[in-house]
Amino acid sequence: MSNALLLNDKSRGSKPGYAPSVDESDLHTEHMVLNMGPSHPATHGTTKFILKLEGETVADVDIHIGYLHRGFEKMCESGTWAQVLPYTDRLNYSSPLCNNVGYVLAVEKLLGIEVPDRAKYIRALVCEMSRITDHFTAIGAGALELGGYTPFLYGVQAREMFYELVEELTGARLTTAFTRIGGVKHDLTSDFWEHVDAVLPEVERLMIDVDKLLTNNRIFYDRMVDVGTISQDDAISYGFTGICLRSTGVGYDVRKDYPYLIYDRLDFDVPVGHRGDNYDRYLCRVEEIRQSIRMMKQIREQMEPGPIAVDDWGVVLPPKDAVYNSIEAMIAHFKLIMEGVKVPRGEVYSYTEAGNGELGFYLVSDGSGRPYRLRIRPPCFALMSGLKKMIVGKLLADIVPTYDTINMIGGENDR
Amino acid sequence: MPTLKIDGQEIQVEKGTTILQAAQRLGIRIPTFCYHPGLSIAANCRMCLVEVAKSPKPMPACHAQCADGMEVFTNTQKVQETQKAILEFILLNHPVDCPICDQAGECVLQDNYADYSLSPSRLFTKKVHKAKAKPLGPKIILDAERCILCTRCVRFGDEITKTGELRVMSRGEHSEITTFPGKTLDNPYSLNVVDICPVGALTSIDFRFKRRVWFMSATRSVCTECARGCNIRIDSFQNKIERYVPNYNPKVNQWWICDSGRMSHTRWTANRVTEPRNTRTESSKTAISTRDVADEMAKALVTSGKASAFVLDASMPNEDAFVALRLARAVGSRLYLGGRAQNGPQDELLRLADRNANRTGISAIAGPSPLPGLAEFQKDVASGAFKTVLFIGGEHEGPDKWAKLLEKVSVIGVLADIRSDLVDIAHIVIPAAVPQMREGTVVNSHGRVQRIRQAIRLEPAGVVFPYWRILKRIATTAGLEATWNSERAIFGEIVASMPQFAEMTYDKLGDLGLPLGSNGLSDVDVDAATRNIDPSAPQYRKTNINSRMPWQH
Amino acid sequence: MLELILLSVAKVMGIVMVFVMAVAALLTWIERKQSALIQNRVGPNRASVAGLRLGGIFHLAADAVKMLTKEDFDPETDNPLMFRLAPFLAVVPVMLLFAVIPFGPGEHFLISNVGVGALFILAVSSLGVYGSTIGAWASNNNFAMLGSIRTTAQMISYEVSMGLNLVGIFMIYESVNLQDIVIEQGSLIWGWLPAWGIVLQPLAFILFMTASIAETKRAPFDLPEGESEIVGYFVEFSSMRFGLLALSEFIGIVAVGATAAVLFLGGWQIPWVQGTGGWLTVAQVGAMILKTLFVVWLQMAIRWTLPRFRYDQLMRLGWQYLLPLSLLNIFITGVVLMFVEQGRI
Amino acid sequence: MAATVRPVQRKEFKFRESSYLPEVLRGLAITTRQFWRNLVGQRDIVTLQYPEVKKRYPNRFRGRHRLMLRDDGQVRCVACMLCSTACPANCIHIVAAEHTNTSIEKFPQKFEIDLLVCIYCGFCEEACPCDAIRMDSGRHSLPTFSRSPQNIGKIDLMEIGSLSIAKQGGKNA
Amino acid sequence: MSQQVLDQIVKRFSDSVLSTHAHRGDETVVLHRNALVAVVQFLRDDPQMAFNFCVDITAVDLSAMPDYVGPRFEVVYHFHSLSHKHRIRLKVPLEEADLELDSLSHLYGGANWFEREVWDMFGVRFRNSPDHRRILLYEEFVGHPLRKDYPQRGYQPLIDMPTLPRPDEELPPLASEDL
Repeated sequence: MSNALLLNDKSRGSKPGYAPSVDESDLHTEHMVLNMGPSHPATHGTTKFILKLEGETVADVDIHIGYLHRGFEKMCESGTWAQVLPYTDRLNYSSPLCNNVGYVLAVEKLLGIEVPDRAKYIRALVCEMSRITDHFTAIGAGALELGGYTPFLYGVQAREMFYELVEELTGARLTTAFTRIGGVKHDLTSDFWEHVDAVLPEVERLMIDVDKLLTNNRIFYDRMVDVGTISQDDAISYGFTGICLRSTGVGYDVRKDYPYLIYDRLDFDVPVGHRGDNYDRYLCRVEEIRQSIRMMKQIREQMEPGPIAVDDWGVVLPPKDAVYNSIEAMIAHFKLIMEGVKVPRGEVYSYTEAGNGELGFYLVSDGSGRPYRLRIRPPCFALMSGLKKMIVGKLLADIVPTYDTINMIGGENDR
Repeated sequence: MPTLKIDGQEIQVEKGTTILQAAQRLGIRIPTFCYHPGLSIAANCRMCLVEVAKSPKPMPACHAQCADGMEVFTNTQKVQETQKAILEFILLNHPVDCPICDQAGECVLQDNYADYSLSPSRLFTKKVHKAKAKPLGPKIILDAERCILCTRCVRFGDEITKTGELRVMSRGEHSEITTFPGKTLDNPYSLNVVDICPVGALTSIDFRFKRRVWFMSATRSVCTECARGCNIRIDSFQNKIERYVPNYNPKVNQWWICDSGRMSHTRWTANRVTEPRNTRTESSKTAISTRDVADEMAKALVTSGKASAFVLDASMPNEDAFVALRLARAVGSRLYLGGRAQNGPQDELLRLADRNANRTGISAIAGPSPLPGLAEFQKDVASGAFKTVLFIGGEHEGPDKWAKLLEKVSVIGVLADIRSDLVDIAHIVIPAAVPQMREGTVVNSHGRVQRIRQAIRLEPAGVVFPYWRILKRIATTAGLEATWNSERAIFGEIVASMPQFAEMTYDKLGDLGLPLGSNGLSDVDVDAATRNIDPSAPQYRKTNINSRMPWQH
Repeated sequence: MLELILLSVAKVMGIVMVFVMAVAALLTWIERKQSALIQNRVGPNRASVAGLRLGGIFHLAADAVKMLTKEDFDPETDNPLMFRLAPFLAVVPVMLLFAVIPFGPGEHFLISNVGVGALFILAVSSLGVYGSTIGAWASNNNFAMLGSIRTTAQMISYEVSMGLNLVGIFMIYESVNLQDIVIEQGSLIWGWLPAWGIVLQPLAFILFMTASIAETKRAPFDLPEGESEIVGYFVEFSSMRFGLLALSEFIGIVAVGATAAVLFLGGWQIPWVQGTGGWLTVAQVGAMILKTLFVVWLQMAIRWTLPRFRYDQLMRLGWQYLLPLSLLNIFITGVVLMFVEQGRI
Repeated sequence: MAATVRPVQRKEFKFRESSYLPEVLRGLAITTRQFWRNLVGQRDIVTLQYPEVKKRYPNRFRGRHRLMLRDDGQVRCVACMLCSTACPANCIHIVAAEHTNTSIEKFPQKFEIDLLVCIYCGFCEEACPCDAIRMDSGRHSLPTFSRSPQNIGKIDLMEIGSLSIAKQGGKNA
Repeated sequence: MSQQVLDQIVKRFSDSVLSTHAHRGDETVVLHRNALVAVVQFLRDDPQMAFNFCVDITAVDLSAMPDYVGPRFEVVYHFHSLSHKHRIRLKVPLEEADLELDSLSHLYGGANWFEREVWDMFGVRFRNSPDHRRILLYEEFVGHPLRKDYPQRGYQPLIDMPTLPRPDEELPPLASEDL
């Protein structure tokens, strides 16, 4: 890979902190088998590690997922294309709007329509707000499970401010169901940007506090550095995307490499690490929050008034005024609700940068109003498949920060 | 044999074929309102206008006949504009009624607007108001505002039933469908106008507001009300039958069904037998099961031996009849063919006097010597020949007082799907499934083998069963071997043993059925089959059923 | 004799039951309240008696009722006796510590003036490990087992540096009797600087605090519990048994506070105020209590600030940093004392 | 665009960081600062004392459903079932019936929403072609001791509407 | 850009390529299953291709697709090249009677879990897979739920579930009882 984006400094390597210095091969010990999870504080109730421990060193691990399997893809096949949308809120539940946007972009790709500029800006805006909430959750939860309850709550406090912005915009904090095939549900509220102005300094202050409590703290540093390390080659081979791939030095970001919405009009940096350890992932997340805030400011400047949905009654519900008063709009409304958007027969794979990496939707349509097959390529799934590589040989306690920095979200991993 | 081109595709058709029919054969859809394949052509809605090369004006495809060298375009900008204009015009006075209109979901107007226009109206005039919810007869309500004056209903009355109750009154935008003064729309086929009405102008009082059509699941089946065997679609919701709608079968009923057949599902839902009963033993058990009474029946049959009789229902499907015949012959019982009256109302269109669905089929299975009927049975019973009688089916045409006739019979058993006098006097009552709850085949009076299909679940579960399952239980208890496990398996055995059914299978019977003795080969002409997908007739286009409802899977 | 017994009982009741237990119980509330304030929250404030909330202090009672009424769950274990004994083994040693801690001048605020009081503290606090180790081991649970192993290793490791830290104090004050040490701390250096342990032994104070937080198994040294890793050594304990284990931790916090106050913060001494008797004694007892509470507060603040160590890092800290530094501290103290005795300073 | 990839900088740990203490003290400074700020001034506390102090929900907040009324106080809904069709959770159960007033024709004899099943997606209010159902009551679903109170019926839904700030009935309601 | 990839595959593996298309800009190659590993190996190792990234593996049950004639299943692979920035989709049709395919686990570390999911949901077996267990569902699960013939409301509780009937709906009986 002769790419300028790859910044992995191989010479540094990673040094294990606790290689056994004595030959212990003649000491007959049994491995201790430990069932960690699914009901365990660090595994969010959705993962089970069957650990083979040598003392506290993980000799082998079998990762069981699926405790949050809801038959998502099967459910989607029974609703209309529009009815799938609330389900996507529950994929990555720390950044629901990213999933909303990813899903409607996929359907629009299959329909072959392009939404108006303002809708794109709004979508990008909500995506970035969601990314911020996602990263605050990941950083906070990571700190929490290392025993740092205070930075967690500061992170949550900052996240809460963004949730309130999201609530103002969409009507719900988490179950947003905000985007629509062909546009978005609402325009921005009139005083939205004023609220953003009020929130950002507060967030900045909290971020500084979190930074002071964690970043240079030796205890935190020791827990994160050279823990959960994965090499660049392994990360690519396991299909890592998002922060976890970038922490190994690959500057791959869907927003940059395959710009969707209006990301090609925004000026932002893609933070990359170079060692691929937990600390790099932590730093990348912090930096991405800053970049997202930067993008929000640019969106504010670039956004112009205009329609927020395509003008096609076959895709988007007619305006309510027209529905109440004219039979034409009423019929269009009825057809759309009863039968859903008629998506032409075909298949597409559409991908966006969600909180954890490349969130892909592979859609197959049989031409009816319902998805024939709806496959989600969750970023977490690939990360979880590589997790074994990251924790074997390390200590039991290292599972916790590693698991947290890959930010496994049961909703999208188990579907 | 003119050869013409439609949208670039070439087709050769017989003389007299219309452009619309030719296009349908090519799979090209042309929107229509007033056209119906079973009625004469009116060409008054103008929805099917297509562009024909060298013709200055668009032509109505339903009316224009194909000519040699014709070039037809169904999708040019001009056609599209025409269609939009026609729809705009038709919708001009249409009320904003979809929320309260029963047709929503199977409305041709909705479909055509969604598929061929989807643009807002440019006309802002006050809508003309006409009569709303005006009863035309005891079964039908007219909403004149919704009517688009396609005159399908008028033509139906004129051409099919030849009663001609309906007419268009007044002129221009005040035109309105109405009955002649003093007349009501009340003929044995009147509800068909509800089906053929492309919009929600004519609605059935029975089905009005009952259920949204897109919630219902559809099952293709056969009406068991008379020996005609009309094809129907059973629309059900949450395990409840909501309505029957005719299904197109060129060999049986074409597009129509009689009103009594259409409403017959109410007979089944109102009078079902859902509990086993045994009045012979003072049962100490609080609840007896179907299994208990079936075993009791088996004992009675075995002890009576030759002094027992089976009375078959002439409506029961072939599979049940087959099992019943086997069982009766093994036990040594006498067999009679009972059933409902054979002198019901009849006419030239569909209705037949024999109110039983499967007399032909049972006779075919019973073999060369015809089974004796109820008259013989009455005679034999009166002579005291039987100690045990098992009636299959609740309804048998009989004397006014079954009780008196069956006085001397010590065990009267009924496998009853429907309540009747007979069920009331029976000693042993075994509840059985109604035809909509089961699979099977019936043979109509013309010898056409057709499938009935399960539209709703067996209910109450574990209490009611199809006849053959009960008979199988009786046979097993009586010490006989019975190994069938499905209707398909029994039908396979019928096919194997009866040459008239040779090589038939459920799959080969398909939607339209096969005549007896046809070697399992299809006898449906292709042309009729293509007309089956005619989108203009609402009852035949692919039903717009919301399959999302999870309890339907 | 009877008088002595009655007096001892009174002192035990006064110090242990009134002060220690009350503070320990209160700590459960203080901890929640303090962490809440640190984290921009309000903390528990819902329990109310007759409409009075008093900042949620009644949660204490609610907790007690809850602890006492919850199901007492017995895991399937081979050693039910050990399992049941463990909470007592945990709580008794930490309570014993208060036997030698002087809360005020004279004999009345001290249960027993043991000559080797400081050594008694070291000895008894080592016993605390048995409670958690045995309890965890008897729980028949792998997570608890890991916790018990961690407890043992951690306690033993930090025991060493804790003891060594005190050596400096002993050298300076030339006594191992706590009351003597406190009295010694009443003097002033250069006429204005109180001769407190923290002044004379600043390094030892830091090391002692570190080691004793580790001894009480509190964050950032809460590895035996480590609720996000191994759930904790008391994972199988419920109701009041769990309550006792938790209580022993809180009593431990008070004990550390009191010990640190006695050894490093001048005990009951009020700086620049000499003498005893009358209201001054009351003030001195109050000072002791305030100092204890300050150290308790400090421990709480640390607990809500820092993330947790990892096992190997904890060991490294204990043996590679604390131990050498403790030795260094003794060495420096010795050198300085030598110079002082030679009159060079 | 300018630099697209930005390597994150990690600090080389010098004595100050690796000796634990200064950073620990810095952390303690932050927590102590917050402790005293909040103890004395109550300045940064974000907790909402819920039952006494209620959050002001934004206008778009999707709360419990309400049924709008006609001018004469009757329910506006005509039982078209679009809401139950659009509902991804199947939580709306309507039974339609014929109204005695022929100008109304169709009305919901039964209109029930099972709030335990509801996912508050707002599709029902979007699907309603008569502006009969809305979720702007500004009230969230309350906990109950059993399931049945969560299955709210027509009358309750109409009453929730009457408590709302928004105008009832009329053309622009 | 990816069109070249398409052309290259068609050129090199003309025998095994069943068809190609590029609907909505997604270049797709339909492959015979025997050629899968060879093609993927080529895609990964050829410097012109350099598909170092296995994005996704999934499958589609086409049995309910209207007007479709052909093998029932299709296993769908998505690949991505980080250096060349191109993507490709491979599809391998499989008959229901013979649902077996070579595993790609030796080429991509992440392939195994994706393949496990395909096995779990569709019942496609992967030869030479290092770990061939169910992944999202439990081992005792019967059937493969994303097949179109699996009922939408198929309950398979490991322990008896309490029945909580909804107001106007009852749970369907688990099995039809024989008399």
